Amino acid sequence: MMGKKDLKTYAENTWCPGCGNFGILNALMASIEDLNEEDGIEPERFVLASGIGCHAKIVDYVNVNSFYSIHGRVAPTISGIKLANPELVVIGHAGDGDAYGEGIAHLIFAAKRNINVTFIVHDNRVYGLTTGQFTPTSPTGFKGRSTPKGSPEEPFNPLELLLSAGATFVARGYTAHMKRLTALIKAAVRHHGFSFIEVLQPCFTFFNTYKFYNEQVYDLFDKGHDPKDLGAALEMAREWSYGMDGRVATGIFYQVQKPTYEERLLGERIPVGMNPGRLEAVLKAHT
Amino acid sequence: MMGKKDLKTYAENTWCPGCGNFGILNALMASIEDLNEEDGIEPERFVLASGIGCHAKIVDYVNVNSFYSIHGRVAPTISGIKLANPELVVIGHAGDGDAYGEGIAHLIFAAKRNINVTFIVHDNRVYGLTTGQFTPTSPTGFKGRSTPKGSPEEPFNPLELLLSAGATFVARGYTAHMKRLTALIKAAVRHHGFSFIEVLQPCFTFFNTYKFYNEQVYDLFDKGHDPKDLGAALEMAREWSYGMDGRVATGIFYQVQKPTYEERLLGERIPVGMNPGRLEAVLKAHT
Amino acid sequence: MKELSILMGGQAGDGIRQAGNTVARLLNRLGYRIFFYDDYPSLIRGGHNFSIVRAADKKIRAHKENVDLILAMNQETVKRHRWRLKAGGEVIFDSGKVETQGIGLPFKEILREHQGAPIMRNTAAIGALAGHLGIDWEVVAEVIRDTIARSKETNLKIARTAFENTVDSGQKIDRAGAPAVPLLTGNEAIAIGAVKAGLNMYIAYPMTPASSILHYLASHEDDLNVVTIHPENEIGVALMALGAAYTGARVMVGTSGGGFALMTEAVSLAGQAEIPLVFVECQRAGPSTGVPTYTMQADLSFVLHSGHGEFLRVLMAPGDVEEAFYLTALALNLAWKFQIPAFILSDKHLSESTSSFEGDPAEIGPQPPISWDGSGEYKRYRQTEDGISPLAFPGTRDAVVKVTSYEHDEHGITTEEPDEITRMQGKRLKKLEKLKSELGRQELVKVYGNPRAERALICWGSTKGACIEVAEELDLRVIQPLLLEPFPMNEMVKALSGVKTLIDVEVNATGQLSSLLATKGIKADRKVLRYDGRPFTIDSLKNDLKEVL
Amino acid sequence: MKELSILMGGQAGDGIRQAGNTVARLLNRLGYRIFFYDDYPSLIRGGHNFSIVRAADKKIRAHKENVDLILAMNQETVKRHRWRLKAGGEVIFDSGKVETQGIGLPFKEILREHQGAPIMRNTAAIGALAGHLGIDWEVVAEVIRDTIARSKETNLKIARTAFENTVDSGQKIDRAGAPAVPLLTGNEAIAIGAVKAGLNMYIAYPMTPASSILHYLASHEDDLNVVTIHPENEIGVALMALGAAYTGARVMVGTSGGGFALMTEAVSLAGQAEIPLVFVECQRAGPSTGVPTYTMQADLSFVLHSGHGEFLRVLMAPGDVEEAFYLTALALNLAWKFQIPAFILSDKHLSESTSSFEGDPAEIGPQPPISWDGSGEYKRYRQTEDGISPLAFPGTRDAVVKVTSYEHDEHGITTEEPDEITRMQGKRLKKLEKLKSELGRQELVKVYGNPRAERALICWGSTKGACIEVAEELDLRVIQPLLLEPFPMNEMVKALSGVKTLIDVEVNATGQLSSLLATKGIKADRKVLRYDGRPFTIDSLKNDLKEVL
Ligand SMILES: Cc1ncc(C[n+]2csc(CCOP(=O)(O)OP(=O)(O)O)c2C)c(N)n1
Ligand SMILES: Cc1ncc(C[n+]2csc(CCOP(=O)(O)OP(=O)(O)O)c2C)c(N)n1
Ligand code: SF4
Ligand code: SF4
Ligand SMILES: [Mg+2]
Ligand SMILES: [Mg+2]
Repeated sequence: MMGKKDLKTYAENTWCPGCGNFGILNALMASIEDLNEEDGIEPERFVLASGIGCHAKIVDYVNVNSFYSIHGRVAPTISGIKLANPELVVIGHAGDGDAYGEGIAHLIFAAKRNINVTFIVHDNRVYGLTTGQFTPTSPTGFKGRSTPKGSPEEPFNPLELLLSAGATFVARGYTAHMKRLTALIKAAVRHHGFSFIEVLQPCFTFFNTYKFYNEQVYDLFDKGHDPKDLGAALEMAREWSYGMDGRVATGIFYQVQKPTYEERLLGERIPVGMNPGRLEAVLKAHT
Repeated sequence: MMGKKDLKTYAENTWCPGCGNFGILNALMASIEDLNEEDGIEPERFVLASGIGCHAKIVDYVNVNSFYSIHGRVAPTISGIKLANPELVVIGHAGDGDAYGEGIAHLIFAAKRNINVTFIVHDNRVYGLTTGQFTPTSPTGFKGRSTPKGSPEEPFNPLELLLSAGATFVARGYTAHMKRLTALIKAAVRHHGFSFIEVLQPCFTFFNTYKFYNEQVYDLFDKGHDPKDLGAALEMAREWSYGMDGRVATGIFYQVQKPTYEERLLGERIPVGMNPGRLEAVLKAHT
Repeated sequence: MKELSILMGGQAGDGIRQAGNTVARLLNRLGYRIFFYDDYPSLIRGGHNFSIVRAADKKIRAHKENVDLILAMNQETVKRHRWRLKAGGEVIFDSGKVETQGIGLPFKEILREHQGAPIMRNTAAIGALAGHLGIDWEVVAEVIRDTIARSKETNLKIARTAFENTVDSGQKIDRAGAPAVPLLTGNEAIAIGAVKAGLNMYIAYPMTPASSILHYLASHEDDLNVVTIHPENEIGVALMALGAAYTGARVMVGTSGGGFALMTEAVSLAGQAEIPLVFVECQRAGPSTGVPTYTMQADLSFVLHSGHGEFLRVLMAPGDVEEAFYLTALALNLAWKFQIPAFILSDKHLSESTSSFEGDPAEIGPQPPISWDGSGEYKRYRQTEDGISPLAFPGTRDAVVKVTSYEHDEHGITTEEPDEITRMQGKRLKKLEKLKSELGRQELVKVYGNPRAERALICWGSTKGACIEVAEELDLRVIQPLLLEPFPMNEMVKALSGVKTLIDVEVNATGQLSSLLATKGIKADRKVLRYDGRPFTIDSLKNDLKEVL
Repeated sequence: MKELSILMGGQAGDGIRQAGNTVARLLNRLGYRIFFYDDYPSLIRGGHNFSIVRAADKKIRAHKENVDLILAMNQETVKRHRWRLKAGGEVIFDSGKVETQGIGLPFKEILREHQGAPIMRNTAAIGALAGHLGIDWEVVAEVIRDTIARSKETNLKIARTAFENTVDSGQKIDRAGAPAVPLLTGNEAIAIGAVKAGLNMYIAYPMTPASSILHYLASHEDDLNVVTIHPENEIGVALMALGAAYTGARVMVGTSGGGFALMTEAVSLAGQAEIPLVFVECQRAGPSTGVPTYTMQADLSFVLHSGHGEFLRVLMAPGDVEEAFYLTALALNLAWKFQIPAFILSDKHLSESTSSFEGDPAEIGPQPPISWDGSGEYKRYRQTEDGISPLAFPGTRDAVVKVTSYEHDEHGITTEEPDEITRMQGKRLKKLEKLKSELGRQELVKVYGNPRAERALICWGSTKGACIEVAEELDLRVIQPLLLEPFPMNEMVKALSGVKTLIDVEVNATGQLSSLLATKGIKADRKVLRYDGRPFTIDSLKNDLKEVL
């Protein structure tokens, strides 16, 4: 049995006071505890990975296996981990700059392949660690340090993109709703396939969105949304287009069961346990 | 006035006999001629760019300005050209490996920004020049040289992705329907914003899809599709999911008017014509 | 030399850099020359930041470990830095937060009195500092007005109260007499150097310590007539830049090692297609993410050899703000004249430290490239005697401008013929001759200290700062190549003449300059290397040199 | 030396490579040693392809310009290659397509007779060739059965008809006596070398001339127990590979220069995080897209210095199929033992040419890395005497395995403290000592030709092939470093002993090996360079050497 104490490292937490990341950290630790207790997943089977940015520090704070990767590359990193050993439970943490800017190609392909990992985006809609530039989900006109006159781009909607790319589990959480976020993470890990959670994570310092979310966020579950309905999922996703107005739905937008990438690619094989093949016959055929 | 003769270079054409690329080349040259004649676009204002692959050879064959770029990078190449001089008419040619594999990030962002260029994908659903591997639009189970046991991935639907990314002009053409393809290219160039044309381009050698398309392709125009209706566009896009069955719509799926990226970013400025700024006042503020 | 060092310390979010900047400006207005080092970890709030402002009555390019004054915004500052205090030095501190000996003022109360925001604690500190140093209030008020953008009046009141409540130490700081000059970071100098050479577009994806070039140019777009773009990633940056340069815009891109890695494919494309582009690489402590807000000079070999295949390039390594300015302008002009990629290698220490800028921008301007004269058929890759094919841009009547990543003929059409391949590779490499003679007119290797000393330090980039002062003290020679590719062999031989002992000083773990020198047959006798993310200070270098001299 | 060269030429799509392969097998079964060069442009149908199969009664690694026989599938082949024909040589041709002197057969009619597909024209050519050389039909039939996958019987009939219709030249080719050995391309040798050293996964994005490693392993997944993956791009490749290696899978990736450029950020990550990974870089003619199906050795400097920051690496350059096999296996074992990135530098000429493989795979196996013994607290980056921290993988009980791109402490938690930075960089670089002593047990520099000759050719990679035979003829020494980093200084000094004139032979425009040698104080007296995309042949090298000897 794991306790919260075992799950913490000695690393000093350097997020700003009030940062939304604390909510994700707490929800993650609670999820790991529960998954250990309820599903019997041994501590050593958890592997976290992260990109670079404020969000990414999370792996330093949690005392389980981790790969602190590079900016934008969470998806291939966790894909490699999962494919080498499909028995591991792999959770990726990425920023919005990380996942939607630098790394969007990989994210789309992870979804397309339906690889059985969980991908959590800490979407503060700003580059935090590099001190406040606009990202793909910042609202048009966002005045960041690279766009002091306001961003000249409309945000895209990551939920729509991920749904189009073929993701089989698409959800949105909010850091201030810790319990619900924990439930989402657990559902994502339990989902057999690629699970995507976009977490609304206010950046206290560069883009304080608490007030807006506190007023506008509601839960799809309360609305009786059917996550098996792709059309409804798309409609709900499109309800809010990442501006600074309108209602913002959270919860599981879409969930469907499909064969996973590792099943299709590996079948029964587990690469870390494979023995070298035998050359004799192959070489013979070359004479 | 330009003639077909002026538009041809001396480069020897090295596409395979029967290759769908010939249809695109002919439609492109016809479009340039027409745009010159009908819209008065001077020959020197056309700029083509391409990635790497069979498709990319097209720039060697057309006697206008061109940038034969690198694999996957057509979108940023044409973006740079357009932003440096918005008076140019810029057309990008990419392969499906090129645009949807290596370069998908750039393509999504070009659409998101609504930069006023035309992007034509020669989608043969295979890597032609590297001798036949599966691409993001190959059907599941495609037996290519990197997947002799069949591709373990489902294709994604580029039209859906591009619509999600915010493209303002989304169309599909077929190389065997030259006249319609020419009309699409002209409409795309005339569209004020990012125009995306996915062209079904059979690869005679590695993935001969002529028979399938000849039987299944139909035109949205004939169906009375309203390209202003995003919902209908998505529905039509989803009608065919890049397998080897079902009806395949061509024509303009979606078209809408929005401010372009260069309008928002540059305003009246034309970078190639700008004079160096004056330092005095700026330096004074540093004392 | 009359000099003064002041350390400010506090948490991230306390505005330590901003405070340092204000102090630097104060001393600048008093006629001092400034070097201002900023030390901060990779976090946004909390942790420990400090700045050291050093001022002197002559040009300086480095800081010292010891300081005359400490402005402590928190206890941590005293704990970490008290050892630095020289005899007779003082700590000025927020008595509400810090317990120590020295000059304590109740910053919180002062702020409350004037309804100031918490960040204005450092305005109080500056007021106190000015009072302690006996600086005229007018100077203080003027600097505060000029540097603080918001709530000027509140800040002035806070500074005034602190100023008046601090006893003049009697060690009144004199005016040093020289006129105030602009204070620039290395990155600002790079930015304005490029602007002076005709920069039209700056394209970059944020990455410490290069981001401030983007921020600076973005916030001065209209003053400086530059378009700035922040695209989706570094590959997009480099390819957009090449597209724009092909079209005729003068473009520069900037990043650090990890971002530059993603541009190396484009570097090779620039080489093959002969498209002019300036890459600024601001080094930080690696490998990989490494220690992102700290300094290192460990990307020299990487940048020097970046890109597959063989092509011409220019690589320059400025060591101070004047060089950052001139060399960036030169890089842009050379890139365009020779249609090649050019590289400016900076590092966190140069890019983010602030110095008095004594260059003369009026000297510099954009040099026109060699352009098509409009006669005959246009061939983008025309074979010419010196290898330079005249440029034309899309939109030019009667010119069809075709560039390509493939090997090609004169028109830019793909070729696979062996003779054409040899000829075209020959054409591109041939430009070296003219490039060398063009470069011959520039100062490529600098010599400082005692130019006749038999013991010489050799260094590159920001490390020159500490080297020069140490050399002056220890009667050494300092040799600093500004150009690293093509290597300025003649100038280097001249600079080395009479040297018996050559000591390589670098902020990296292997001595990359000495490896480069070795390819030229020049052997460093000893290496003094530092690779803990910190630059050499004058003291630390002197100390390290003890062991090898 | 008994030898025979045969050229096959035709269009892309004519199956020229396949025909060459069958001819090579025929001669292999007759006991000859083979070198088989394949020349093709970057297109799928049309153009001009040709293959030269050279067979001899001793090991050979290069081809010659002149040939004994030409199999011409089209007129172009005769036009381009007739000059190559030695006195007494013959052209065997499709009389329906080609007009020339020699042995013409109506391939079309033969195909029609047996209802063969157009591609089977080359089966007819092979039958004719065998008839001409008086090869026993049984051997021909066996080879056709073994090499042609589809429609075996039709092919046999076609070959038989052509065989019988060709007059035996009387110059019957003798059996050379040696037993047949496997014929491998360099890429196949790389693939099986890795497999022998325990490869679990091969991850790659297609790129000529590396793609055939992917194709080969993908088509042998089940025989060789390897998982192959073709991801979205090269960045994805490298990061997936690092994720998998962290998890305990032995992984290799492969690409060419432009794709490798995209992996350089990951190279640096491997260095910082100490993750073992083998990168195969198959060079082609650059810069940029260049001449993608032709050869060059111009990425040495790039790969050697790839990745920002400083870290240990191993770089090896095999020059023939045996070396490709052994060095790849060694690279994988070393990468795992030392937890570092290792590089295999090949080129189109090695990767895609086919040779008789005379290595002994039984000698090679996977060497276990240094692993955690399960006692005490697991620290991924434990400080040890030799710098190697024992490995554990996720899924190991009681081990928390944390790797990171940041500078870090022993547990893998981020650090920014100067002392820890120095210690950790020291730890990583310290591994060099043990690596060197481990490497000391291998053959790192080869010497061929006359080992006492005062005139020596120095070369690397596939260029050795031509060098060796030329040296044997001209009484020269040949020196070939297999390892380029860490540089095998002692072995090189030994190999150079007594050399008065050192001639650098490379397939590039600047002489990158000679630059590397210069950093070690070794100066090449002359350079013989070729950079038209073609490898040196024995004749072309001899010719070029005339000017410098
Ligand atoms: C290749 C590369 N480019 C740029 C950077 C610099 N960088 C570090 S973090 C970051 C942005 C992080 O933004 P986001 O992913 O949204 O994370 P946040 O800090 O907001 O959590 C950037 C651009 C980098 N480390 N690597
Ligand atoms: C960075 C990089 N990776 C790989 C390649 C090799 N390559 C050349 S063309 C190509 C695939 C082309 O496929 P596609 O874009 O579909 O074009 P097609 O040939 O089918 O028209 C690849 C992978 C390359 N040139 N550059
Ligand atoms: S900058 Fe924003 S995202 Fe980063 S730690 Fe601070 S509040 Fe959190
Ligand atoms: S390989 Fe396919 S795409 Fe390429 S030229 Fe041939 S038919 Fe066309
Ligand atoms: Mg963010
Ligand atoms: Mg394709």
